[in-house]
Amino acid sequence: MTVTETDPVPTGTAVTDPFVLGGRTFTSRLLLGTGGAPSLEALERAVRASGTELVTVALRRVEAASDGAMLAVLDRCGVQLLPNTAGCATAREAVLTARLAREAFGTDWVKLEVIGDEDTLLPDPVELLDAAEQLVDDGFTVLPYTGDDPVVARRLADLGCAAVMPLGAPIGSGLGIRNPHAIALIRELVDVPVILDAGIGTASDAALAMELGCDGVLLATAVTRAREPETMAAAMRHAVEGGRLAARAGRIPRRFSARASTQMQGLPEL
Amino acid sequence: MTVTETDPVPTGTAVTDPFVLGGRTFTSRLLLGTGGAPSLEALERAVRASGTELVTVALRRVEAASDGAMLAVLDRCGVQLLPNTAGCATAREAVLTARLAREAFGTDWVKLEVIGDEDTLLPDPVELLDAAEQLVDDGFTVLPYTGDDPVVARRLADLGCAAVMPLGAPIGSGLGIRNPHAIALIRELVDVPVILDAGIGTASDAALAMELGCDGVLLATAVTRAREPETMAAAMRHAVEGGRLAARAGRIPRRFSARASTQMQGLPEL
Amino acid sequence: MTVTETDPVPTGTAVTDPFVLGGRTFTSRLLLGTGGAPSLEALERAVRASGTELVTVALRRVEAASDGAMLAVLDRCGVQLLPNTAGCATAREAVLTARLAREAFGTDWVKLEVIGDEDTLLPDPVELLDAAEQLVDDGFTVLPYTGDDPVVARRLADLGCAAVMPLGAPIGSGLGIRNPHAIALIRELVDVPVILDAGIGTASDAALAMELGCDGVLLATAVTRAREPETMAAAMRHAVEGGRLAARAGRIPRRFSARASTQMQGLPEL
Amino acid sequence: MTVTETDPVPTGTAVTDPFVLGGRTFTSRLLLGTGGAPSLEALERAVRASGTELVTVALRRVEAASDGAMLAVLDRCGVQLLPNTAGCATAREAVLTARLAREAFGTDWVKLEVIGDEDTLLPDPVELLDAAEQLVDDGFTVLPYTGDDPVVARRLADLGCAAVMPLGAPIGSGLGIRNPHAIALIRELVDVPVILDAGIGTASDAALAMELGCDGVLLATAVTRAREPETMAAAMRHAVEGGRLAARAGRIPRRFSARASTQMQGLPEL
Amino acid sequence: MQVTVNGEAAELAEGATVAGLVAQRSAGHSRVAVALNGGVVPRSSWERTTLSPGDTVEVLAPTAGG
Amino acid sequence: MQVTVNGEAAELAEGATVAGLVAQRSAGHSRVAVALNGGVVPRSSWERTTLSPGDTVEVLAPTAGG
Amino acid sequence: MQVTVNGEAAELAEGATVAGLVAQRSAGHSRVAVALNGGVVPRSSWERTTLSPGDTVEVLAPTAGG
Amino acid sequence: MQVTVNGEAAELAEGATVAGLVAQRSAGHSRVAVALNGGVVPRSSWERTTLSPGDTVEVLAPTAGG
Repeated sequence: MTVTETDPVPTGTAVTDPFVLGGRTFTSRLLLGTGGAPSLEALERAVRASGTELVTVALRRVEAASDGAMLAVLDRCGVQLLPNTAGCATAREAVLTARLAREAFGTDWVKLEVIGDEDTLLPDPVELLDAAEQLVDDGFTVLPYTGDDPVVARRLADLGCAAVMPLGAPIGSGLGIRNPHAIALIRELVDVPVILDAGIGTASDAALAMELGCDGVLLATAVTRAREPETMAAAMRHAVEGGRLAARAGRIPRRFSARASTQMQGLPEL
Repeated sequence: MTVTETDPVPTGTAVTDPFVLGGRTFTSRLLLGTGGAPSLEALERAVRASGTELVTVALRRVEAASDGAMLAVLDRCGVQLLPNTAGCATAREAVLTARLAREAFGTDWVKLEVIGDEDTLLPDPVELLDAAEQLVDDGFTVLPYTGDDPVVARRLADLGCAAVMPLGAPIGSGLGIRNPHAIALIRELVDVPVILDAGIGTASDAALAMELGCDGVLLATAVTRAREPETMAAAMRHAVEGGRLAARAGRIPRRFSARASTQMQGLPEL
Repeated sequence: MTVTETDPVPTGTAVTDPFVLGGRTFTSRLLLGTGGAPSLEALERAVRASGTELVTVALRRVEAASDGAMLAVLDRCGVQLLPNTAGCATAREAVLTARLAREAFGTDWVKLEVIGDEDTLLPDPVELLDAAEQLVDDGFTVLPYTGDDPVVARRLADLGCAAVMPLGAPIGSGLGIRNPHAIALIRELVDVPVILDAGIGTASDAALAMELGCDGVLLATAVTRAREPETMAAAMRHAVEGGRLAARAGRIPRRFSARASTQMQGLPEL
Repeated sequence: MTVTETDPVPTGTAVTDPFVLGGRTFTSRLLLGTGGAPSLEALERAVRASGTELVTVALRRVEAASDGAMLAVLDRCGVQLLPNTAGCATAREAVLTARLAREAFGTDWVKLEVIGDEDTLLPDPVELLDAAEQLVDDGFTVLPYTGDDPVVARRLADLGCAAVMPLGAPIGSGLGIRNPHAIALIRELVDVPVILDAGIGTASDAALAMELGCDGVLLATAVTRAREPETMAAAMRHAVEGGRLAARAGRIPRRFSARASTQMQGLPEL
Repeated sequence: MQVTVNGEAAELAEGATVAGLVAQRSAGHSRVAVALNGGVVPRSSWERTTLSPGDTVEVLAPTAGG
Repeated sequence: MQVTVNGEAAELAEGATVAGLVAQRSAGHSRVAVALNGGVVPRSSWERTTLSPGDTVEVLAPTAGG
Repeated sequence: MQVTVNGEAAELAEGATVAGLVAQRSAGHSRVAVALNGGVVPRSSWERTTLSPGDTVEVLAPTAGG
Repeated sequence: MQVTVNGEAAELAEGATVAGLVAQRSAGHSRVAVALNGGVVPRSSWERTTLSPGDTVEVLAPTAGG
C-alpha cells in the first residue's frame, strides 16, 4: 500500500494543541529518527507520512557518512534537524560531539546520548548529567535521552534541559513501555516536556506514551525497520495524535465490574 | 477544544483498506454505541468526530424511549443503525427483540446480546449460540457480542454469523483488553471479521485491538462518558486507523536487548 | 491462625487450613498430572516433592498404555487417583470414558475434559455442560476443566459439579494466568472450590492463582517437563502454600506512591 | 540437586543452596524490615515465621526511638542486624549515619539508602554512588538500595558493593515488580548478589523476583502492615523458597498454543 | 376490556386495534414496534389486529444503546 | 469370527468372551476397562459376555495423564 | 553553657562530657551512638570528650526500620 | 609530515591546513565538522589552521541517526 505525499494533516483537532519545545512551536508531536531506513526513498515517504517536523541525524567520519543526498531529502521535507550524540560513552565525548554537530548543522539543539552499556545501549546517568550541565551552560537546547528513573529526570530538568526523554525500553528492542508507572511518575516530577524515546514497537505503544502524559514520542527503528516503513509512519502519526487526544479527553474510570451502556429502564417483558 | 464537522478523513491510507461486513463495504472500522451521551448535541459531535458509519441503538417501551430526535440526529449524520438486544437474558427474548427491531428499524442487522450475569453483563454462550442459530436461519445479519472464548467464537462463525464480537473486558469497565492472547487465538480460529466489543477505555486499547488482528472496534461508554466525548471520539478514530495501519505495516520483532538505530561504523575517536 | 514460636517450619501454618473437595479433606492444595514425566523414578520423586494427594491419570488402549508400574508407584506414594477424559471431543465420548474409568479405577471422581479445538486444546463449553450434567446425574464427583468464562463456570457449579477448574492458559503453554480478572470474577460467581487448571509455567503463576482466591492448582507439564521435575515440584508446593497463606493474610493495598517503612519521626539533623 | 525420597519436607531442597552475602553464608534468602509492625509480639512472630536471618533496623533520636525491647526480641530470634540509612538525602548524611550505626550496632554492614524524592522515596543515583564509594573505602559491607537502572547497578557493583538491591516499585507501594525486564538485565550485568528491595506486595511478587534471577528479597511493609503479619511472613518464606527452586528447576518454555500432557497415542474410538 | 400494555393494566374499548393503541401511545415516535402476547405484530397488520381481554402488549420505540 | 479390537480387525473363536479377550490382551495390567459397541462392560459381566461377529471392542488400561 | 541536643537548645554545666549527656538522655537504650558537630564520637571517647558552648549533639538509638 | 586523520596515518605536506584537508576528504558533503586534537575547529578557522606533525584530526559528516 502507499501513502500519497499530498496526504492531508490527519485532523483539525490536533492543530488546536500546539507543542512548544525549546521555545519553538510544533504541530506534530512525533520526532522521527532517520537510522535504519532501507533507502532514501523509503525514508522520505516515511518522513512525509509521519507528519514529523523534527528528525534526528548523526555525525560520522566522512568515509562512512551517507552522502549529502540524505540532507537534501530532509531539507525537501522541510523538517528541522536534531543532531544526536549516539555512540558517546563519556560526557567529554558527548560535549565535543554536540559542539561538532553545532558546527556541521548550524543548530544548538542536541539529542544528548551518553551510553553506559554496549549491549543494552542504556544511558549512563552520571555522565549524562555531567554532559547536560556543560551543554546547557554552553547555550545548547539539550534534549537528553535518559532511563526511566524519575529522580534523574528531575535532575536533568533542574539543570535546564529543554525536555527529558525517558526510554520505554532499550533502543530498537520494540518492547514498548516496560514501566508505565515510572513514566507517569516522571510526568509528575518534572515541568518540562516529556518525550518518550526508545522502545516503541507499534502504534499502541505510542498511544500509551501520550496517555501517560508524555508531550511527544521519538522513535526510529519502529518505523524505519518495519516491513512497510511508510505505513508504520502513518500508523504512528495516528497513534500519537489519538493518544494525545485521549489524554485530553478525560478517560472513563476503570471498574472491576460492568456498567450498562444501554438504559435498562423501559426494558420490555417479552 | 472542538472538532470541526468538516474534519477531513484522517488519511488517504485508510481508504485503501475497506472494511467488508455483512456484504457491505465501510470506510470506518469504528462502530459506536449511542448509550450514555450527556446530550444529543454531544452525541452528534461525537458521531461526526469518530467517523463511524455504523451505530448501535436499542428498543425500549415508548414511555421510556428517547423521543424521535435521536434518530433524526443519526439520520442527519448518515450512519447505518445497528439495533442491539441489550437486556435479554434468554435466546427467546433476544430472538423476539431482534424481530421487533427489524420491524422498527427496517433492518435485518442485529447486535446480538444475551446476558448471563447481571453484575458483569457477560454473555451466556449457551443462550447466545441458540439465539444466533435461530436468527441466522431467519435471515438476519447477526453480529454476536460474545466472551473471549475461541471455541465459542468459532461455533458462532460456523453458525453463519457475519462477524464475531469478543469482549476485551466487561461492558463499561474501561479495563481494556484483559486477554490479548485469547483475541489473537480467535483471530486465528475464525474466518469472519472479528470486532472487539466492550471494555475499551482509551485510545491505546483500541489500537491494540487492531494490532491483534481485529477488523474493527465497537465502543460506547469510552466515548459517551468521557469528560470530552467529542475529543475521545476523535482519539478513537485515530487509534483504530493507527492500529489497523500498524497491523498491516509489519512491526519490528521484540528483542530482549538493544539494536542501535544510529550506525556505529565511522564513529570518531574523540 | 497461629504459629507456635517453636515451630521451625511455617508449612505448619497451612495444615490449619484444610481443603475440602468432593466431601473429602486434603492437606495439599496442589493436584498433579502424571503426563510427560521422563521416567517413573522422576515421576515418583516429583510426586513426593510436590506433597500432592490427588493425581490425574488416563485410559488408553492396552497396547499403548504404560504398564502397571506407574500405578504401583502412585499407590506407593499413597495418592488418590483422578481419572481424566483427555482427548474426548463430545459429551458422549466423555461420559463413556468417565464410566470406563470408574470401572478401571474404582472411583467416581473424574476430571472432565471435552476439547473443542485440537491446536489449543481449549474446552468446548456446550459439550462440557452436557457431559457434566449427565455425569452429575449418574453420581460422579465431577471436576470440569473449563475456560475462564465466569458464566460457564457458574453454570457448571449450578449443575452440581464438585468444583470448577478454569484454565490460566492453554494446556502445556506455560503462559501462566492470561486473565487474572476473569479468575477473580469466577471466584465471586461460584460457591464451589475453584481450581486453576492448565497454563501454569512456574511458581509465581501458582502463587498468583491462590492469591486470586483459587482453592487449589492443578498442573502437570510445568513439573513433569521442567529440566528438574523434582525441584519444580518442590517449588510448586511452596508456591501454592505461599499463595494460599498470602490470600489469607490480607495483603497491603496498592499505592501509586511510597509509604515509608522506617519512621521519619526523630530523624537526626546531621 | 537431589531430594532423598524419604525427605518429607521439600524445604530440605533449599538448604542445599546456601546464600553467600558479604562473606557470610545464610540459609534464608528473605531479608525482613522491622518497620511498621503493630506490636513487638507481632514482629517477633513475623520474624520467626519468615525464617529470616537478617533484619533491618534504623537509628533515631533517643526520645523517638523504640526502647531496647525491640533489640531484645531480635537478639532472642538470633537474627543479624542490618542498619539502614533511611531518611538521608545526601551522601554526607548517609555516610555519617552509617558510621553512627557502626558505633551503635557494632556492625560494618549497612543498607545504604539515599533518597532523592520525598513522595516516591526513590533513590538518588548520584548521591548513592558517592556514598557507596566512601563507605566501601571505609571498609563497610555496603548493600545499596537502588532504582532498577542496570547501569547504576553495575556501577555500584564495580565500586565494590557486596550486593545491589534494586527496587520493584516505590517503598511501601505494594505494586510488585513494575519492570521485570530491568531486573533481568541487572541480573545479567552484575556478578554480585541481586536482592529485590521495595515494592513487594504479596507472595507471587517475591516468587517472581527469585525467578528473575534475584538471590534474595528484602521486604518490610508487605509483612508488617499485612492484616496478619505472621501469616504473610510465612507466605513470603514459601514464596522466596518456591521462586528460588523454580529458578533452578528450569521452567518449561512458553508456547503460543497447547501441548497435550496426556498422551494421544492409543486414544480409543468410543 | 382489560389488557396489559407495557407492563401496566389498561382499559380499552371493545374492538380496539393495535393501530389505535399505537396512535394513542407513541406520540413523537416514528419507528415503533409492537409485541402481542410474545409475538411480533408487523406494522402491516396493526389495522386489522384487534385486541382481546387479557392480551399483553408491548409498544416499543428506539432509544440509545451500546 | 471377525471383530474389531482396539481399532484393528481380530479373528476370535465362536463363543469368545470379554473375559477371554481381556486375559489375552491385558498382560501386566491390573485395572482394565472394556467398552463393547459403545457401552461399558462391567468387570462382573466379562465372563458371561460373549462376543458376536462385527462387535467393536475397546480394551483400555491406565496410563499417565494431565 | 548552651548547646543543641537532638535539635533543641539545652543548658549544660561547664565541662559536661558526652558520656554524661548520654547517661542523662539514653535511659533504657543500650546501643547508643553520638554525633558531635557532624562527626562521630566513638564510645571509647565519650568520657574524655567535653562539650563546648554552641556544640550540636545528636544522641541516637535503635528503632525499627525498613 | 605524519598526522592521523579519521583514525588512520596520513602523510601531508608541510603547512597543510584544515581547509585543504577538508577539501581533499569531504567530496559530496556540504556540512562538515572538524575536530583537531580533541577540540573543535570552527569552519571560520579552517583556512588559517595549519596542521602539525602528530596532529589527530577527525573530519566528520552527517549520516542517518536515531
